[in-house]
Amino acid sequence: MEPYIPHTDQDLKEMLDVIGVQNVESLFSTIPSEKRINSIDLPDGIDEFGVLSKLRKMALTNASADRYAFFMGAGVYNHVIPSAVNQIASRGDFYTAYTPYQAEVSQGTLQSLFEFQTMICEITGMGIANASMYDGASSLAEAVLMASRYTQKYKALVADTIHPEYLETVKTYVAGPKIEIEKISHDSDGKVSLNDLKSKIDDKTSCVVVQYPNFYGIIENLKAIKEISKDIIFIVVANPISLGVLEAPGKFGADIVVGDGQTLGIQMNFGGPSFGFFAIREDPKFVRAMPGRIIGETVDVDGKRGFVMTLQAREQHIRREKATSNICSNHALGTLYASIYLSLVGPKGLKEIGELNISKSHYLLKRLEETGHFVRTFSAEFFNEFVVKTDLNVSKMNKALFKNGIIGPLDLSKIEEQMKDQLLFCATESNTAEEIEKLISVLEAI
Amino acid sequence: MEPYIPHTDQDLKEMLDVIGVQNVESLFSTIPSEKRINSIDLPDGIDEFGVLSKLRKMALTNASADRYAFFMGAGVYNHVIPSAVNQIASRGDFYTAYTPYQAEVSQGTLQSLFEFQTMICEITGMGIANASMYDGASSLAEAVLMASRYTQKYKALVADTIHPEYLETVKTYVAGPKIEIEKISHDSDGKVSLNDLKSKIDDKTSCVVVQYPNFYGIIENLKAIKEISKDIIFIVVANPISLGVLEAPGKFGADIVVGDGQTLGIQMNFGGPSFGFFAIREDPKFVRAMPGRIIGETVDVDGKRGFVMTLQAREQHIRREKATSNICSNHALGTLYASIYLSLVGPKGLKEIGELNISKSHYLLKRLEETGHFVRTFSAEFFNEFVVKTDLNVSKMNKALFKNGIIGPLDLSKIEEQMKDQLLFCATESNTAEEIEKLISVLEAI
Amino acid sequence: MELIFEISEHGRRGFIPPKLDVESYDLPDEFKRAEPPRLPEATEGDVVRHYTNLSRLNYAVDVGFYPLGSCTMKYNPKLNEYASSLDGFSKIHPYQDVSTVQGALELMFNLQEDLKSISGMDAMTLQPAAGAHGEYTGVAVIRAYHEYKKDFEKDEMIIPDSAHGTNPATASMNGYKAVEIKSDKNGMVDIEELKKIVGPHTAGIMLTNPNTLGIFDENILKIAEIIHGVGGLLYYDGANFNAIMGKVRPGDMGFDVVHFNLHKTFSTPHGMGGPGAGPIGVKKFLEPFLPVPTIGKKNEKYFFDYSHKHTIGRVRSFYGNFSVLVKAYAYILTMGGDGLKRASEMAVLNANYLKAKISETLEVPYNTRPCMHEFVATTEPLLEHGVKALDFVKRMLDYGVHPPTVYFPLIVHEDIMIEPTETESKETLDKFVEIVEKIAKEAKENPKLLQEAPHITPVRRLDDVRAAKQLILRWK
Amino acid sequence: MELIFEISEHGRRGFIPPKLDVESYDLPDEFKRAEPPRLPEATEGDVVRHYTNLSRLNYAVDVGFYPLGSCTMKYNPKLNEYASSLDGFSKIHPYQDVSTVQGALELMFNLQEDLKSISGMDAMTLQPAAGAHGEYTGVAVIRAYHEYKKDFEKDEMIIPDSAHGTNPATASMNGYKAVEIKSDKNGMVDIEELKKIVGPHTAGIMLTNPNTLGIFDENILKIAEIIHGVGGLLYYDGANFNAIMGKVRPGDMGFDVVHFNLHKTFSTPHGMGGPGAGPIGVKKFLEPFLPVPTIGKKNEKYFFDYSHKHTIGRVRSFYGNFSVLVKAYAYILTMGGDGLKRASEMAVLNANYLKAKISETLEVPYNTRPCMHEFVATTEPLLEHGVKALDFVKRMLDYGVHPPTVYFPLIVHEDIMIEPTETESKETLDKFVEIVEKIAKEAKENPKLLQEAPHITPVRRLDDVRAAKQLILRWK
Ligand SMILES: Cc1ncc(COP(=O)(O)O)c(C=O)c1O
Ligand SMILES: Cc1ncc(COP(=O)(O)O)c(C=O)c1O
Repeated sequence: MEPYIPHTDQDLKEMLDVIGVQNVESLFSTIPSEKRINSIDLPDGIDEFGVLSKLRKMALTNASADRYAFFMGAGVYNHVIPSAVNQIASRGDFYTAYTPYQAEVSQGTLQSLFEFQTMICEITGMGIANASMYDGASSLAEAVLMASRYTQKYKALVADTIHPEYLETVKTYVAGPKIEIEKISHDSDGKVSLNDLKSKIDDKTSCVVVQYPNFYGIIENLKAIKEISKDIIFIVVANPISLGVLEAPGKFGADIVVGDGQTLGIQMNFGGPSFGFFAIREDPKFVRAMPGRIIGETVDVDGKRGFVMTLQAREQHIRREKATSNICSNHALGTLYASIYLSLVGPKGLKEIGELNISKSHYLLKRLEETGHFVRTFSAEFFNEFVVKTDLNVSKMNKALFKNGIIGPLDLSKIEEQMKDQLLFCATESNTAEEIEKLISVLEAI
Repeated sequence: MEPYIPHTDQDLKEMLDVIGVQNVESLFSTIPSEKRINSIDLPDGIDEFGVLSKLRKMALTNASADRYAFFMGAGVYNHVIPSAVNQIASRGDFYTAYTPYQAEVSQGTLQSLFEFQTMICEITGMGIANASMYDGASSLAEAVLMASRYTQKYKALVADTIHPEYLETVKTYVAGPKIEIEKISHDSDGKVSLNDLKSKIDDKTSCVVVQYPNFYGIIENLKAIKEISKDIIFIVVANPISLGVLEAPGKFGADIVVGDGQTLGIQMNFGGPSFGFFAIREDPKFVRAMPGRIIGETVDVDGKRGFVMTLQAREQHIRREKATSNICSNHALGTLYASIYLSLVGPKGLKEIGELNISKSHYLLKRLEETGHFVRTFSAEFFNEFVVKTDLNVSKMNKALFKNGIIGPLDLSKIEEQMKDQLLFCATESNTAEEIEKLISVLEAI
Repeated sequence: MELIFEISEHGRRGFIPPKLDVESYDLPDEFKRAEPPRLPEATEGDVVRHYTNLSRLNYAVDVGFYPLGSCTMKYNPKLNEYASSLDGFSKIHPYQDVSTVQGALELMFNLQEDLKSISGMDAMTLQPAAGAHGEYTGVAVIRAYHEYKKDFEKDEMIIPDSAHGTNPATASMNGYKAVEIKSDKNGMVDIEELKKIVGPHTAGIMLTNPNTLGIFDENILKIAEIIHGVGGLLYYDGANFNAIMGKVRPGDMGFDVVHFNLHKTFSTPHGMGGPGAGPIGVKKFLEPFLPVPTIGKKNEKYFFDYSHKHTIGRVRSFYGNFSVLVKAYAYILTMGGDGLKRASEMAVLNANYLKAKISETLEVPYNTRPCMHEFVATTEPLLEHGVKALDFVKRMLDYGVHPPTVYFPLIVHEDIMIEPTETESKETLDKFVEIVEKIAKEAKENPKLLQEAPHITPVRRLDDVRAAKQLILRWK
Repeated sequence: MELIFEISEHGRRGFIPPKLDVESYDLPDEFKRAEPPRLPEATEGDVVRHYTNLSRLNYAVDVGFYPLGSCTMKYNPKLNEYASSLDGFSKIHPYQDVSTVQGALELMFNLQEDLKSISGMDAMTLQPAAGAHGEYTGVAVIRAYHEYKKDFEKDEMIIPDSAHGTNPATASMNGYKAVEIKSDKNGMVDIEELKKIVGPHTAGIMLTNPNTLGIFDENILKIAEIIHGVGGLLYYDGANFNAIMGKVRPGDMGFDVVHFNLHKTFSTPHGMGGPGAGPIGVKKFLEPFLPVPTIGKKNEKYFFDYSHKHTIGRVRSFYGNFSVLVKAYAYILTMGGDGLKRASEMAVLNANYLKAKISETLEVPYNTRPCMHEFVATTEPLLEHGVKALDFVKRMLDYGVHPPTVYFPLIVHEDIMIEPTETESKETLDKFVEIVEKIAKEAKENPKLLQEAPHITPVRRLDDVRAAKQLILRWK
């Protein structure tokens, strides 16, 4: 404990003197004495080496991507991260700063967030982006709330092909404002059923939500969906790393594009933290209904360009119970990772990475099909994930893979009971041909 | 290759136009055409992920201290390093700076070096320290050269208990200036033979060199050596991490104290880089014979304190063939690690760490002796290393240890043939009781 | 500084993706992006320089004193950063079989247990991503509980006027009406007023204790009695937990739900605004309502526990901000029970010391008792010199320290809210006092110096109004 | 800024060592230190802040353009930093059994091979720790060779007047007389002069080619013939290797020994002055003289090769600056043969572009041919305005770029030596040219601005004379 607390006995004495009390204890006299405790029921502190030894031991029991090949995606992906990303983002000048309340000494944060907003707009094809939400799921929930707040309508149509955890999150969030959630089913090709969608739209409908690519990896037909949903707020959950190759949702008339930023240079981290992004069409009225912090450009008294938090009248610290959201701390550091990542890969890199994901996953599918044990479940075009049905014993298969240094696909029955023997496979630019052949050879040997 | 080189085709064209040549090739026209080559016989460049995959594979074949317990020292030690050391020292503002030629924009470097010089003076008990040499061995070689340069005498007496590689380095360096090296033998307790030393001193003698603790871990009697060697330049090679508990060489009248800084917060790095330190007694004449860069305090035109490289008239870039050394680049970054390390541990921590090394190594010795297979070779007091003779088959023993996750002691016969079955064991504060018991149990099972 | 887009040059690259080593698959054209996004095109060197230079424009805890009230800007230990970066923690997937991530689950389980001990609660979830997210989750649990009890009348959440904006905003998001309760002359909840406004509509109360004035509400047991008396629940906003570790537990004071800000009390870095982590703890009777999954342990094996019968569902994907949790856990191990207690003691000592010193220069309202980990001062008397609190703190930037929070809580005019934290030394506090004294003097002698401050920062006072009017929210 | 000692307070700690978990052993008092060293006593937070703030006072490649002639301040890729920090590279001991460090040896072996290919030499050692250390080693090899041949007459080393100071200093350290050879009007070795001074005493010549003027010595083959003709050997100072990769090899030009500066040509960072790495390569007949060990390979196993019969011994402990070698190797893998060649091409292109632009403002001596990777300009004409080269470059600091090298090489007066490197963009060079033009104008219009420069740096012009007179070399 001591290395973080500077107080020497001498300090203590002098400070108590100034305060005019006998001891530290008496500073706590306002706490009702019958509830006072004298200690916490925890062991005493230990030294750095001891702490690290404990933690290192825990870390070593986890099967991590530096030692295992991963063929699992489903919302969190093992992508290649340029070494520079982590090395710059781990500068204390960034990560030990607070929310940029004092803009004059926070231009590093503010400019980088402004640049981030721009990059999100560029890849999504939208006009305005905020400075981040917690994650993809909570961003989506906030988008659904925003749609109802803006339209004053209380029914959201949600494709049943979005990530199940996103759907659960939305369901939690709509309980307060009492927004009804109606699911849209999918066709046998894995895409949103346009007929079902059409049939469910009514004048209570605030928004329609689809994921792009969807939970099963399928590239939804945004154009057709937009045509059907017309003036209803069109919310797209996008995987940003796919947007170097896939057309931007904004091009199809999306009103809100949200998603999770993990794929943009952030480690898997067992699922968190990454960050949620939140972008909308350019609309000065719409933006006032938007949640989250927004950075704007301005000038200082000398006319020099600078950046500040703006449109704060939407936020909880000003608007309190009438705020567009309760969000305060966001996930700014994640946006820094993403900004550095996108700056490094650039438009060409992002495209190439997308193409690699497509080629690798399609090659993986082909090789799986060739084993005779796997058949595709959905027929539509996909990005880096796909569902197959297998005649192998799934748990035996995944154990065999693990023994061979491979974290296998997601067993979908664990998420949706009715999807027995269905596997969600993923391949990214980080999966080498060698890894794929290894996987196949293990599968063939089962 | 491309991510480091900015030139676009457009740039190239514009730049060639300005220069007034047709192509880049023609800029190389001054090279004799008969010797020109068109390519390097190496494979083409590969991408970051490919490079890292290759290197990670190589790294994983090495048995490293995150997975193995180390009982090996002999000049490089597995100490505990506070996490803050590496995280601060890996700021690009430090490690991508050059030698501080432009002091006004290098105060970070210069002040930290000035502080380092102070810390070295404090732990060694000396008056002046330079801003680093390459390593302990080359520091020692330079000290021996300095002694002859200063005294104009050409015989150096070197204890045969100094690190063998240091001795070899000295031997190389004295070939040019033709300094004679005479070895001083050691007594059966492992300390320098005072009689032998006495008998070898003559008026050609420039210096006497001892190591503290010596190569076998023994704490030399510096006081007695100084008494005998009197006005001869007394050079001590010290392990700095021991100087929190052991009396400072300066207190015994050392004229030059050198050593290797690896123990002060630097990873083992397979033997390099660390840095060499070089300290002398406070003496305005002596310092002018000193090699290496020295930082001094001064003021700027406004009277504000600042730091600069000083006494440069000793150095090669000014004095050329008459310089005190040819050293130019030193090992400044290593000194930053050491400065941060020493700032964190402080006087109390350095003492405690020294005490831990003593207790752990003595406990290890006791446990080894209890197995009945190990007998101490030297009887004198030691710091964190000691020599034992074993009746076990050494290579079999070390293999058994390795299988059990332990890097065993140094087999001294590999360094000095006549030391068959002699082992140099080391234990530091990083060796837990658990590790020691594991070691013992493996040995008992052989 | 130039924007990264402004140094971009077509054709430059900062990273080369892996080579394709399998057969290529070409997506049908209909799916393909027509125009590439205008992302920066720059070398790795350009990018590194850009962000290195940006970072040097930032103030941060690693740079200096950061007494931002309510934010607990304590030092963030480097050990925790290193630990969370270990491959075994950072390169694992949330859907891996639990048998392959036992260490991660063990850590989360232990952290749940530790936070329970510290807060006196019976069950924990680590899922929320920040304090406000914890509030959201906690109030959702309260709502679910009332609904489960078919108590549909309860539609009001009581919130003190001194509360943080996230409290009323959270109440609204959960469909509650936020009912404001006034503070009394001691800065505490006005008990008489409270008695008047509670009733069958009262779903609960959201409190920070100590509150945002840094005052410990001495009537807390009375408040609990009143709220519980009408069937309401008590929510503890743990943003100020740094004042009470080892001294008192929310669970013992009568709170039913509590959130932690791991990024405040448990020293995980704020990351320019996030990520944080906002675990919540509840009393036994609320455990069935917690979001799923929590972490369980059986026969020395750890597992995801989905057994919460009346779960509110999920408030985000996966299990929480895991790498933040690693840092907080490392911190707890390092500090231990004794160290956490000492942290609170020294935090409170520092605040009282600073209050004693600063009250010689600035007015400190409600200054009748010791404060806890923070206190509020006001520069209101300087208004006569034309100096606002904002001017006052902007001038601090010229002296190289980060200003305290200003204009919060809303109930004190021209207030500055100072939280030194326990990791700051007496010397640092003394220097800060000197600066405050200097500026107070300047305010009277040369108010322009403050009104036009800051003078020597990378940019000077920025035009917020213009930013909100001429909305430039992205580079074009 | 305060010194770390000045913020120290007795009793503070920044790190707690492990607990003693074995029985304690107490050293007899006679060995014990009487008084503790006065090291800083500070918290981890104090230390982190101190060094963070120090770092922000530094200029660095990660901060901006660094055209320091002869130093090759190119961008240092982050991949290399990461690779060298891998546990399997950083946490290994030099005396581990070779079977447990095959990956490390493989890397070193491959690097030896790659450097041989690049330089056209037959054998390599990676042991030297810097350029000057490589020079030392190389000249020691030459000396050992002559002595082995019993040619004791050879006691002179020829060194051009344009040479770096390490060259003559190295010659001296090896017991040679440094004999200076003048440059001719083209900045190259004066061949007629050379013919005059060579003879039986000539042990060899130390050359950089291109030399420190950035000029490729076109007579190199002639020089080789002359030196070899008297039994001397040619030493290649590889500091300027960045100009010739893939264009010409020292081994083909007649050099017998060559050193590399991995910290220049191969992009390993300079670390505020070091560590570097200075491997040397030799022709076959000198291989027996190399320091031991080098890395060998047999039956797919790597080993330390101690077989060099006439080895000069060791020039340091262990095998070289291993983690620097990892970085250089990662760089070579990334660049490949094609990339290294392109690096040299773009380095030379950048230098010629800058020379063309800057020669419109400043005088560029010896400007009759294309330069290689660097060139020398002079501000001598500005002396009439009272402006020295030092003043000129100090003013650059105000414009936020790092100045070029000044007053080296010694043969040009008031010179500034500019090496842009290949990692800098045209925009960066153009900005630099603008700055040079601005300062040249200021020199005439307002010389005081330069003489008193810099104005806006963390400290202003420092008093070197006072530093050397009032020697304060440590805090007390
Ligand atoms: C009193 C109080 N409550 C709640 C919060 C919200 O916490 P977070 O920013 O983590 O969402 C804060 C943070 O500033 C706070 O100070
Ligand atoms: C031409 C030349 N030779 C030799 C050296 C010495 O190299 P090092 O500093 O690595 O010892 C340098 C370094 O500045 C140099 O420029």
